[in-house]
Amino acid sequence: MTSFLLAMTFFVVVMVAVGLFCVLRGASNADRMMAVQLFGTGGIAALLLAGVANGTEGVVEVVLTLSVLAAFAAVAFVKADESGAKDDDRPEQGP
Amino acid sequence: MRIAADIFTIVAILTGAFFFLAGTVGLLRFPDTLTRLHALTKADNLGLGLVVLGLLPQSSSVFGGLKMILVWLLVLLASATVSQLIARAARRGGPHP
Amino acid sequence: MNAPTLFGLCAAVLVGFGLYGLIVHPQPLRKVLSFNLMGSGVFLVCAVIARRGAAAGMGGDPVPQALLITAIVVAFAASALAVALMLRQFDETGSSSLSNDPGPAPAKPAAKGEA
Amino acid sequence: MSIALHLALIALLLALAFWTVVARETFAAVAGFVSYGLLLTLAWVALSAVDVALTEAAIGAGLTGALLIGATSRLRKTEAAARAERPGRATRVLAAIVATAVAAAIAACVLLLPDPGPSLAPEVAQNLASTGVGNPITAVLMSFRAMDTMLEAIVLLFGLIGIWSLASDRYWGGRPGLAPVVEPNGILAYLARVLPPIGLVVGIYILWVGADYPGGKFQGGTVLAAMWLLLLMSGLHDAPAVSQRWVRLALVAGPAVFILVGVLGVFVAGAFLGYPEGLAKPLIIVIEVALLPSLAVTLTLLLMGPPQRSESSP
Repeated sequence: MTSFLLAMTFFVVVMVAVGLFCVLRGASNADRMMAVQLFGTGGIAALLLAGVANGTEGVVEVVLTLSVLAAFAAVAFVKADESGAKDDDRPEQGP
Repeated sequence: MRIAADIFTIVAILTGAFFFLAGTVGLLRFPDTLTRLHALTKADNLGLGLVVLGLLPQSSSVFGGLKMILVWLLVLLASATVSQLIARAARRGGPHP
Repeated sequence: MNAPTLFGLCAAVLVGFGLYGLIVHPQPLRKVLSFNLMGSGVFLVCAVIARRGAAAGMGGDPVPQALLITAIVVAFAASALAVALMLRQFDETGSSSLSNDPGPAPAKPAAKGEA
Repeated sequence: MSIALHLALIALLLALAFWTVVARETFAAVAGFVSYGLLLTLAWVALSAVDVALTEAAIGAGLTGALLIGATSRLRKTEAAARAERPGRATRVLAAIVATAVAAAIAACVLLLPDPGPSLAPEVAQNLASTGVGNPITAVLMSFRAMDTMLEAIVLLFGLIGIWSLASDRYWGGRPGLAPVVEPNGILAYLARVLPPIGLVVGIYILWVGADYPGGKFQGGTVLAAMWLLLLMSGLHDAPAVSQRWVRLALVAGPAVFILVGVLGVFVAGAFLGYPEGLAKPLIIVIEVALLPSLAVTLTLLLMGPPQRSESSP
């Protein structure tokens, strides 16, 4: 069972890696933000698989933290993007 | 009983891995940002759900299993929100040139 | 060659990448990124040393691991300070250049005005 | 099988680091770097440093990403000008030589590390019982090397003072960040209503579980900070003015309790930060519980930057 789970971890990591370079090279910043999201889901799956395979205690806590914060970077991106758009509308913004 | 649980694990995780594969193929093949977003946030979440389902019989405690299910629910919530937010940003014509 | 050694060699290359980026990139934000890369390389060396000290039923020597936790949090605080400094400079001058060279620098506030 | 997984991780780490350094656009580099931070979490687990992985997951995946993405977006207009400043070929070649030399030196050091490696693990294991906690890392952080942890909490506070001191005079004491804009039915407001209660529970759980398993106040505090930041970013809640008394109190309370317990140790146990026999665990819990809200507020305000609006601004 352990080697099966490790093999699956390897597979998921490879899938994430392939997807990652596809979106990082993508055309827009929205594409690139997807890279981060991809890592959220795929990384969580890989961590869970590896954690159960090796019987490492505490991996579930790591994954729990990751999942609570999964949306955080993307929210920051969207907010920054909105305020950036506003900056464009009025270049003479105050400090 | 042990063997049945192991077979369940293997089947569920293999199916999950297939959805990860599908998600990646989608990222590689789909033509624009919105369709790629669709591939990413749908297929990978199903993949993660199946992986969690498969790992449940291997979990050492009930509480550990519950935490894994919570993880999946949180990722679903995050993905659903993020896909909307990113899609809106993409529709605005991409944040920055 | 075992896993800790491989990660140690990876860490050495990461420090190299970070150092190169730190020297080559003119933008301060890119320098912060590169510096963080360098830092993570150093952290990785530290984790490798901890892993090699696995004993007494622990997966690694807990002392360097505890130091790593401290290091990661402090590195974040340092990055936050660096980012605040560069945003303040941008608010003040409309530029994020670190150059003392009077050549390209005066052109930037004007560029901001017409944007 | 395990070695193939490690090799894949290493290859991906190197590829992402390379991308971060060579990417043309800053945002592409930042996106690469945030993914790199998430990948590091896997690397820490591979090196059996689960506590470190937890910290990286909280700080690297959450706060650092938000900080860098926000900054990139603000500094976007300077990008074209900065590209013109790119150094010439000679400098780049020289930089590559220097970087290669440093990397080679570190690689040599790694290969020459003594075998078996020196370790304090047996000492920690021997004295673990005297601290009353089961997680050796928490024991190191809160007992054997408690001084480092105390100074760290104070360094964070100094970092925040440094950031606040960048405020312009007229906004001193005001609120950090932009004025909140709420879209009450937007998806962001929805997330900011649903997630923080869950995050609050998870953050406190991670603090609590840290006594015996991977976890602790830094990781828990970061999760709490991220939840508050989510509320601030969604506009449902406005950032407090930095001159408000409760903000100041919240910032200082944790380090103050830590110092107080330390001074108490001088009288009771004969050393600064010495814990009297049998009271180690309760005192560690008191310090950790006091530090949690302080760290959460400090980390949040570190990310919000210097005050940018007057206190009365909406």
